[in-house]
Amino acid sequence: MAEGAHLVVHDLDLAFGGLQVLHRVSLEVRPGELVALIGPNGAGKTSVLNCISGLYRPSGGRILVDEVDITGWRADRVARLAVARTFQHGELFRHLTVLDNLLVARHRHIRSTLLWDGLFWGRARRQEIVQRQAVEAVLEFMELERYRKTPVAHLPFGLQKRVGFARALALEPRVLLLDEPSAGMQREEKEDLARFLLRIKHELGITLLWVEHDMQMVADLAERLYVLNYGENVANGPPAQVLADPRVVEMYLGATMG
Amino acid sequence: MQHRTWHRLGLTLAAVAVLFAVAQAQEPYRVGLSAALTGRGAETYAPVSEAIRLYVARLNARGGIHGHPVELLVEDNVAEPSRAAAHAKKFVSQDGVLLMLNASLSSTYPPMIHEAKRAGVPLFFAGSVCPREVYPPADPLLFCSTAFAARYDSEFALDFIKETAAGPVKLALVSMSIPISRGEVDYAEQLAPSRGIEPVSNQSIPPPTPNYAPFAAKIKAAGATWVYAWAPWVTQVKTFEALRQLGWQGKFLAYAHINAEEELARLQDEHFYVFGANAFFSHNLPVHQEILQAAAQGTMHPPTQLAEGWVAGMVLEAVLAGVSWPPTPAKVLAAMNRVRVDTRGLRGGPLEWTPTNHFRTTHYYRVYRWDRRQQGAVLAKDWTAVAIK
Amino acid sequence: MQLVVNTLVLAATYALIACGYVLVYRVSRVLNLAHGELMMLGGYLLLTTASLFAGRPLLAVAVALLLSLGLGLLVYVVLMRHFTGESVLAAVLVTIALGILLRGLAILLWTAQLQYPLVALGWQNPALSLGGGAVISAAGLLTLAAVAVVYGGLLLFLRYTPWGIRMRAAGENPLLAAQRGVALPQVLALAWGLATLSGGLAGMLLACDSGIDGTAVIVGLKAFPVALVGGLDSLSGALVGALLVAAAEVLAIAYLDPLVSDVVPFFVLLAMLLLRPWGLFGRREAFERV
Amino acid sequence: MAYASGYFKTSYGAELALVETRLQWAALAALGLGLGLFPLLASPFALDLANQVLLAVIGAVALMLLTGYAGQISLGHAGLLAAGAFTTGILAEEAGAPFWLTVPASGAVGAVLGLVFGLPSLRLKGLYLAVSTLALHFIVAFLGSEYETRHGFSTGILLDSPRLGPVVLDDARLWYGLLLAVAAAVFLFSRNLLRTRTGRAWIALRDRDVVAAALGIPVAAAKLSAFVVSSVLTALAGCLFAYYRGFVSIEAFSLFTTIEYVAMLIIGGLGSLLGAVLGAVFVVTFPYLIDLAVDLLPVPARLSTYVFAVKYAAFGLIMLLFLLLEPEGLLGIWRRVRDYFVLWPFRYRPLAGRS
Repeated sequence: MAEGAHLVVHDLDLAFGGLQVLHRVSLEVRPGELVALIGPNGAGKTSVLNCISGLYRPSGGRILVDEVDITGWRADRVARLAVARTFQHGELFRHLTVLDNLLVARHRHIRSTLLWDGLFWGRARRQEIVQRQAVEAVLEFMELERYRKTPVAHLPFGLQKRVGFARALALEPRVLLLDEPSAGMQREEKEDLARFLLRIKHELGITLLWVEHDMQMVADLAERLYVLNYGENVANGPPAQVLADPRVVEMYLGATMG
Repeated sequence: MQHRTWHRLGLTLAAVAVLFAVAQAQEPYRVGLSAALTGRGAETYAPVSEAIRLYVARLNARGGIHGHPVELLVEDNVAEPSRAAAHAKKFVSQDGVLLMLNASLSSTYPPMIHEAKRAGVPLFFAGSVCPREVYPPADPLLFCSTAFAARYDSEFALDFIKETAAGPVKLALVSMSIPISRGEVDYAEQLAPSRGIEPVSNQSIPPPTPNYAPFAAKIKAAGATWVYAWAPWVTQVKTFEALRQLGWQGKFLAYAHINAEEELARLQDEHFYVFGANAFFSHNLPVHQEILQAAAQGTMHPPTQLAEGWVAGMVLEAVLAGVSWPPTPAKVLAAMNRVRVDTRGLRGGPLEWTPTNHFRTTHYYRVYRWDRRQQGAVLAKDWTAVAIK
Repeated sequence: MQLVVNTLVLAATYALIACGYVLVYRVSRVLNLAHGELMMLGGYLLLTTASLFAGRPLLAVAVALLLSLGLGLLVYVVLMRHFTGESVLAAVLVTIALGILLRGLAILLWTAQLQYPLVALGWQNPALSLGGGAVISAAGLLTLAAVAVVYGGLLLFLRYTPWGIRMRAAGENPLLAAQRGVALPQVLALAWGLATLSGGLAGMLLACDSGIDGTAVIVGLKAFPVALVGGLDSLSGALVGALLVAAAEVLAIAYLDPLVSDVVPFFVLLAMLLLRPWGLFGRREAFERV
Repeated sequence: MAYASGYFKTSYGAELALVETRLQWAALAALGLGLGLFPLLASPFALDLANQVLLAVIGAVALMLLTGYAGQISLGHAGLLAAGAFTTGILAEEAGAPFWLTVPASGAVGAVLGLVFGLPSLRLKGLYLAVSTLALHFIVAFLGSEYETRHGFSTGILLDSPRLGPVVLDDARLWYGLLLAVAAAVFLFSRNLLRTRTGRAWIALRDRDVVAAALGIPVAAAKLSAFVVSSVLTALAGCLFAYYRGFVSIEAFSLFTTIEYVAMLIIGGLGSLLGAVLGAVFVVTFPYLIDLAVDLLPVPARLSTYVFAVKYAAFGLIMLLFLLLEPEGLLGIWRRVRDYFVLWPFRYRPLAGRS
């Protein structure tokens, strides 16, 4: 698999009908780095991910992936540049099996035309076998083999999130954006998640930008942190330093008190 | 299933079998009618079908033809071509009919013609607009008894307008935007100048329209003194009423569909003329009495609307009377090519088919209008014969 | 001038019909494709009550209106109740099937003939002069009045009465409304009742103006784009949509070919939809959350 | 897949096979035999009905791809059928074009219309999209009616039976063979599309278009491709319809036709090709079944006029009951019957793994 890419977000602005959601947000994730993005509810963390993956169109600022300016690109074009993401609520295709969910993400790797697809002949058939092999590798990596033919709707929530994770990996990304992967998970599932994160970082070398609520996990795993509040950068740096920052402490205490 | 249910089912089956056996023994003349009994056009074609059924019932009560009853198979095609096609196929291949009848919208013609030709079974348009193919030189298999006569209708209508109007005529034309109606009205528009009539407006109105005022306004604005409409009744009468509402004072000539007689009484407008080929019930002919008696047996349609189908019934009887037992479609066809039906006053004269003319050799028109003094429909022009060549 | 009158009358007819689509859609997200048939039944009911209460036309109208309301309630209680929470498409198909059933029943009970309730009521439909050479039919004027009453009444009802407020709440967020103690089935039944009542009224006016037969159904269907132009969940939108479509249609008849009058409204609609995909007055769905 | 226990796959190629077990092969062979013998045994009426069903299957599968899989509601289906039929009619009438020319031409017209009327789908969703496709219906109806009137075909354009080399297709059995082959090919083609990249993209954008985009699927292109494929197949069905019936008339393609096709999808079961087939069979044959049923009842001649109205109403009533009692559609019934036989003598199947 490809090496991780270099992700730079510079002075990002986002507004919806007069409401300023993000204001001059900047961050940087170096190739192969695991960086977490934290902040209280409504701080704009998911909005940053949505801007990077092209679901929202920022009103200002720039987003660069390996020096390529992707600001304002359509989502599918961003994805084809090997930027993948997971979603907070899984957002799986519920009627499809785990296998098919992953195959959807192989779209950018398949060179075939509609006509040959319909005939299922020659290249279309060979391509399907190749994709199947690639997906099988991801299933193995994420330890999902036994569920491969189960419709996603029949899986428990924790497993569904793991399928979402696997689906993003099936895209063979160089940048992976994770939107609260641990939300709603049991303790054991969180431990599994931590293991997968580390394996992805060490074995695949993918650049990871990770939005997270669980401070314990962040402190244990992330190399660096960015903190957002009210759509603005508050602090950044190594976990120990950031989490000791009085502004951050007050922010979280305030948030829990309020 | 309960024992009793089986029992009842057995009885029913036995009854059906007995009926079947009786039917076999009587060996009927079998004819098939595909009609628009529900759906679009039902208001025109359901009464026609009903009249044919009533006629055949009376015919059978009199002992049928040559001692054999006439069996009329009726299917509802809902004015859909696919249904008409399926029924036609069933008629010719399964029921073995001698003759098919059509009383439906023009869209059902092609599939039925298709089947008729394939099977060599004659097709008789009864109450539906006559296709051009029945005019001389006629298609060997297609026949028509319907009062409408495309082209001849417009020619007669324009002549009537010309002679009724004292001075120069500014004519507006009205059709429904279906091909058959538009085609006829466009023909009238081309023809008008040759009669010294100036066409000033040609409105083709979509079938479902909630408000006819915009169309009427345009006709009025064009300064029309006469309007000629050849369209389904709804379009004709609603356009007329909208025109009157706008204060238009001109005269209106419309085709006399089967409900024209009731409608004249409702409108009570002396300048609303209807022309057609069927005699109104106000003449109270013996044949009208007959229809009223038949209707008294029970029908959901007003008896005044049954004349058109009654004519078709008379033609059917006359045709079958010329077919000796055992009948074949070929014999029926031969009989149809030399039939002459006394319409007993329902039409202006006899209805005659020849090998080259499957419409009628002479067509007769009458024009009615409402008369306020007599409080009834009166003749604006009595039977006028038009030779069909 | 006449052009304006014609546009207004046509718009009023459309608005009166479209209102039923909006009422049902707002609370249940179901597109009622039997609305045309329910409207037609309004006309037929008037025909029946007119001959039943011969000589007392006002009573006949009142009873027909009540029956219309009851019919709507009945449709909900007997049928649509079972489809709350099911897929919307299935509910829409139910309304299609209901439409077919009602059309068959209408032929069975009233035949396919063109019939005139006005004659049975013993009323006339005279033309009234408006000056400037423009005239309006009594039925047309009545339609305009009916639109004012129905829309005015509905807006007041929705804004100020407890039931109206419940109905709005149910339309905006059924789950939340249910949690706050709004009895959804009753609100939905009311919506169906009112929708059928207004549709039935439209059917009665149409029947008085130009008689009643099966084609009334298609008129009902023509009002559906009107509701869409305005935005399916907005009553005031339906009014504006009706004006827009009616104007396009009347102008097309007057200045273009009457043949295209069936098609022109759709071009207006397409243009409008491409500019504002959520309808003129429809609420724009919030940004999709992921 | 749950019905293939005991068979072990040894390659990914084997996994991709559509027919897996010997039982499935046997069922398929039986079906083939039944379909093959049918024209030899059936009455001409039944054969005609079967041909109607096959034509409807092509149209229903095409609409299923668009609505059931790509999630785009269309009310322009009758318009597209009409477009195919009219392309055929006009080419045959004006230029005497043969079968092998009118078929691709109809497909091409379908493709263009699909592209043009798919464009609004990039901005519109749900019912709003339905209306833009409704516009397609009215525009095609308008153009068709204009052509018929201008050229004097007041009752429609008559078509000669098409020629395939030396064979003239004028026999219902030949048509049965042709239509069966085309329907099977369309079914298989669609089935293949759905298990490859194209179909997965459609399903993804039906379920959640934002997510589909985030996974690298170009939403606009995928939507348009669904419109184009569906429209081409629909126009082909229209072309075949014209030849089979031997005529083209705009009055044969009303809005009611569209409603019938939508009903096929919902009655059959949305999101399933098999559902489209079952729905087509049901909706086409149902009115004739009612005819049969009512004809068995003894009705006094005096009331016979009412019978037709009753039949008409019965169609709506039975559809209603069906929707009330079987919300899953015919597919639900089919599954239950199949499960009953598969599981016999046990009554319930395990929860997971329903494919």
